[in-house]
Amino acid sequence: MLVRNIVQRGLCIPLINTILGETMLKLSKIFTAGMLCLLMTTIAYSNDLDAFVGQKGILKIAGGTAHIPVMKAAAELIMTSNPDIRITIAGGGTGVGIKQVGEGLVEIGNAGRKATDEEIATYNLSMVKWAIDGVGAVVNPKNSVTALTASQLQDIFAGKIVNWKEVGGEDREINIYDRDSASGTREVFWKKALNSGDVAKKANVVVSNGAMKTAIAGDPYSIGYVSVGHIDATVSPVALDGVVPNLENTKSGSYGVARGLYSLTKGEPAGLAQSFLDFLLSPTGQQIAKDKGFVGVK
Amino acid sequence: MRRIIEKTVFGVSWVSVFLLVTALFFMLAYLMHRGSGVLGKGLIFGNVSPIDALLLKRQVFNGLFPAVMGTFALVLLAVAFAVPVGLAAGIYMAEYCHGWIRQVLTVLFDILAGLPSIVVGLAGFSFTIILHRAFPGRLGPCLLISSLAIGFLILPYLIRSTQMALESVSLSLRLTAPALGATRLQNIRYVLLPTRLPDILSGVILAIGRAAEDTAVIMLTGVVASAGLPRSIFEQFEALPFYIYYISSQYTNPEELQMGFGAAILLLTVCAVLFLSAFLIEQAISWRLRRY
Amino acid sequence: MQDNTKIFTEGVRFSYQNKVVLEDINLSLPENNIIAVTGPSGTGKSTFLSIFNRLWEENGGGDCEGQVMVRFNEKMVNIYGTEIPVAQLRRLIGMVFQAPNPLPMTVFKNIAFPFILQGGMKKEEMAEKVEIMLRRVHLFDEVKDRLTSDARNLSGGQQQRLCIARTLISDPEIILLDEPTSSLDGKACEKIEELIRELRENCTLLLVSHYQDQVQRLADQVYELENRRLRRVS
Amino acid sequence: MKIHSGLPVHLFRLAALGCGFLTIAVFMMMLYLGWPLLTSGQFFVLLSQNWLPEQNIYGIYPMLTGSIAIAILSLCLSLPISLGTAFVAATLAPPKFRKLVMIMVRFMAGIPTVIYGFVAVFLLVPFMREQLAGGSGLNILTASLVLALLIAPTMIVFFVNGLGNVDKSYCLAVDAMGGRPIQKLLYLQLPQAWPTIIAGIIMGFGRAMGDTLISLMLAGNSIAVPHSVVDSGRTLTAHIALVIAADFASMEFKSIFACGLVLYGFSVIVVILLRYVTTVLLRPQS
Repeated sequence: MLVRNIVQRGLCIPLINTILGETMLKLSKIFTAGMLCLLMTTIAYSNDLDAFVGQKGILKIAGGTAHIPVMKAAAELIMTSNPDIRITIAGGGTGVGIKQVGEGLVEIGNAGRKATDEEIATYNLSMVKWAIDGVGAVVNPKNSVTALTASQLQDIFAGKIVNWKEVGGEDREINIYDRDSASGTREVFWKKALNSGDVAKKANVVVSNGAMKTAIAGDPYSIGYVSVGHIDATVSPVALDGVVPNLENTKSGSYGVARGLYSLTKGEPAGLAQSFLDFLLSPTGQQIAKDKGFVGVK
Repeated sequence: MRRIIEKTVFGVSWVSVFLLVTALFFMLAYLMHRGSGVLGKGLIFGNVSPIDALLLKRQVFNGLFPAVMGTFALVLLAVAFAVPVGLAAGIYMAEYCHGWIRQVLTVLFDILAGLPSIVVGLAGFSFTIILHRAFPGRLGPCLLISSLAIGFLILPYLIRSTQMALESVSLSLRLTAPALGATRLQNIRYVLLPTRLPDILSGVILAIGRAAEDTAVIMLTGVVASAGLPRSIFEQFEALPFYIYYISSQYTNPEELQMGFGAAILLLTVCAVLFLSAFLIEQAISWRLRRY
Repeated sequence: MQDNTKIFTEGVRFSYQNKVVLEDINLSLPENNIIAVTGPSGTGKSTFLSIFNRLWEENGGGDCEGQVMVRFNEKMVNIYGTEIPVAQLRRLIGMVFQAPNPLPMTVFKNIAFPFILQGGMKKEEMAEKVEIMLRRVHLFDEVKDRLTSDARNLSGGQQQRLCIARTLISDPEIILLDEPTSSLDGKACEKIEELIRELRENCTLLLVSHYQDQVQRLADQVYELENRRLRRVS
Repeated sequence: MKIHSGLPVHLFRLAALGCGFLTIAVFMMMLYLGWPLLTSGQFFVLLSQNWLPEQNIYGIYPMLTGSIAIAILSLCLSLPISLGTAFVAATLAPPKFRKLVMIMVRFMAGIPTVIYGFVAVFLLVPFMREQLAGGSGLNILTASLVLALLIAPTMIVFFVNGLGNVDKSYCLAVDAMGGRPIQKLLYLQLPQAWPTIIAGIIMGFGRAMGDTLISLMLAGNSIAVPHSVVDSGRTLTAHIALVIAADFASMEFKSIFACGLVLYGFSVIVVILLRYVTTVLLRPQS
């Protein structure tokens, strides 16, 4: 299987990337991001997929948008190795993930936060954490402000600080970007960075990490927040109380605005769902999570 | 004074046309400019050969094939549900329905035609919830629910175009077959429907366009970001318009965005082709009407 | 009522949307005659004809009272009763309209249409009858090569003769003619008139026309429609 | 009428009555699912309250204002252009060109909504942000501009029909008196066609209220009550799409049925208005 993929998808790029290692991988992600799926195929340890041999059926996944890129990549690997398996992935946010898995509409629900005890009890959910995701405030790269204190950040989002000059920037109004309330990213940022404070009603609401990045990248006087894995050259991270939100700081725990990425099943996972969750925790699955900008748990 | 008003209206009118043309031109030009680079078989089939993809030998992950097939299946199912019902209801309205029932139904169909598609989507979603409560674990949002909802969405267009087509048959032609001993049903079967088939067909084509482009309905009833090819009507599916919407907000890299533009061109082409065929049929009708 | 009475009406009154169009229609018409009805346009001549094949029922809004009897098989039959189904009635009482109204199909199918409606007839038998009818309306030589082309491609006069052939194919006993020549030119008109004269041999014809000369040439009896009533002129 | 028997006819009737029944069923279904909200007498409170889920207040007043603001603004932007184009397409231009304009208009009606939105996200939004309104570029004006383009074809088709329905003999009379097209338009066609023009406006307004994607993609979706055209806003339709994500059992979720009911009620009003305009006002002319 592996050999066939290498032969079919071209030998050179994967080889070069394996040789040059992770730094190159990151660079190439920016330049040849479209090839990403190819890389993943080649780094798959074929035995991680063994669990799927002989299985068939359909696995429905819904929930957190942050999870989608990892889910898609994993699904592609699994579906390529075993065409009898079908995996559908929908977004919708953490709220949808928990609710739909609880109602039995999907087999796996993705959540960007721990399910509450009440939710677990109501629906008899079981939960697997397979990656950690930091959520960092971001501004446009043209913005000179690169660090804020927690209270400044809270005041900005509450609409008490309305001009960048109050925090050492230009004399321009601050445009706030928020996520819709079903977002797990929003939940963790709101709880841990904004200390569950108010968010100004005039905040623009965008529907995903990608949309947030696009919006911030296009608006020089904006502030918003994204998963640290999504931070790239198009947006600039804002250090919170002196700690820059990035993968290293999230991994080490020094950057506290972080959350686990969870996948939930109703009852103990079984069948395909179990194999899928095992796969996420396997070396291949963990590598995918890293490639997509998250911190692995293993 | 009158002269000035006349001149102003004249000027403003032509400026409006110019504005509209400019807007349309900019839109199309921008789409082509951004998207023309990805046009090709790679856009649809990714790195899988088209034959392998079409024969379902290999799955396409980095092309639009699943979304295209999803939309195709959706439209096909929706049309299969809606066309028989729409035609039948249209025939009933035009040929059999009188009195207060006709009044009530006309108002209801007008309301149906005016319902925002998100409301139809919400109805489909509510229906799913109710079904789900009645039969736990059996049915969730899926291709079947989506196509039923889309079918419901295009019903009023089908009813109305059928009804109008039949009602526009001239009285003399309408009475010909009955005068020869035809029953009402025979008149419909042998004369009214065949004479007006092109009108009905162009109505169906426009309804197909509507089914292919709608996003709000499927958003609530079963479309997902990633599903692969649709294989069963009880599965979730991908669709072109939703893909475009999804990409516009969730794209993570320039290549994905390029694909979004490619998908937009593709969907536009599909709709343009549908529009063109409906238009040509209408032209053929008016040409024939001039002749006879 | 005499033995040769074909059509008999008594106290017929027709109203459309509660407005009286015809009233006090009492007729006794002999068979194998041409009976003409004249009168200014818009006085309800076409409506008068539609009483006899119940065609007004297709439009809605009309109402017909009184008795309308027609002799079929030596027996007077109330055409609004249950003795005779509407479809059969309309085959026995054919109608030719003011403007030629070929159906949107081939010449052949147009003429065979009544058979198609009834169903169960073999193609060869149909072809035979179609040819007989075409010859009877003197159209066969003109259209024999065009039987499979669209009937709407024929000339106006040809179309009208086609429509007459289509009516004749179900062997009607009465033919209602609603200004059958008014949309045709002189030459075509003459041919139709000639045909009508020939038809008198086997049929009773009710002819509505506002051409006095045509009525003079053709009719055995002439009625005039005036103030919603029919008046015998000659 | 009397010849109604036969299975096909029963099927036709079943289809028509079924469709009519479904239309009512949609309303009933939303009523049923939103019932807990309605029985507690909160429906009208909902219409006047803000959206503050953190405080358990699920009012849809901001979305109501957002919907109405966007619909009215897009109508104001679209009306002059649609009227002007209709004038050209009905009278002012030479016949060949008229046909061309109508083909373009009909084609525009066939362009998928999502494509209007998609192009606007990458073309109009940056322009709005950098040149006009500042901020995110996602605001009521952006959405209204695109929506204006979207509803224009609907209105133009109505207008052209209305203007073209004027009796040909009147038009010939004006032509014979040496009236120029613009005079024919202003003094003959326009006074005769105004009920149809009003019908077109109502239709356009209905479409603008009912559109989901344009406002979802372009209006910014903030839950504040908008105060200016460059404020971000959220429409009822976009609100349904955004909240469908939430907990099925929550009040938050139930409130979207309130939105659905409001939108349904709005469609009914549009239909009633249209019928009034086309039957009562148009009757003397036709």
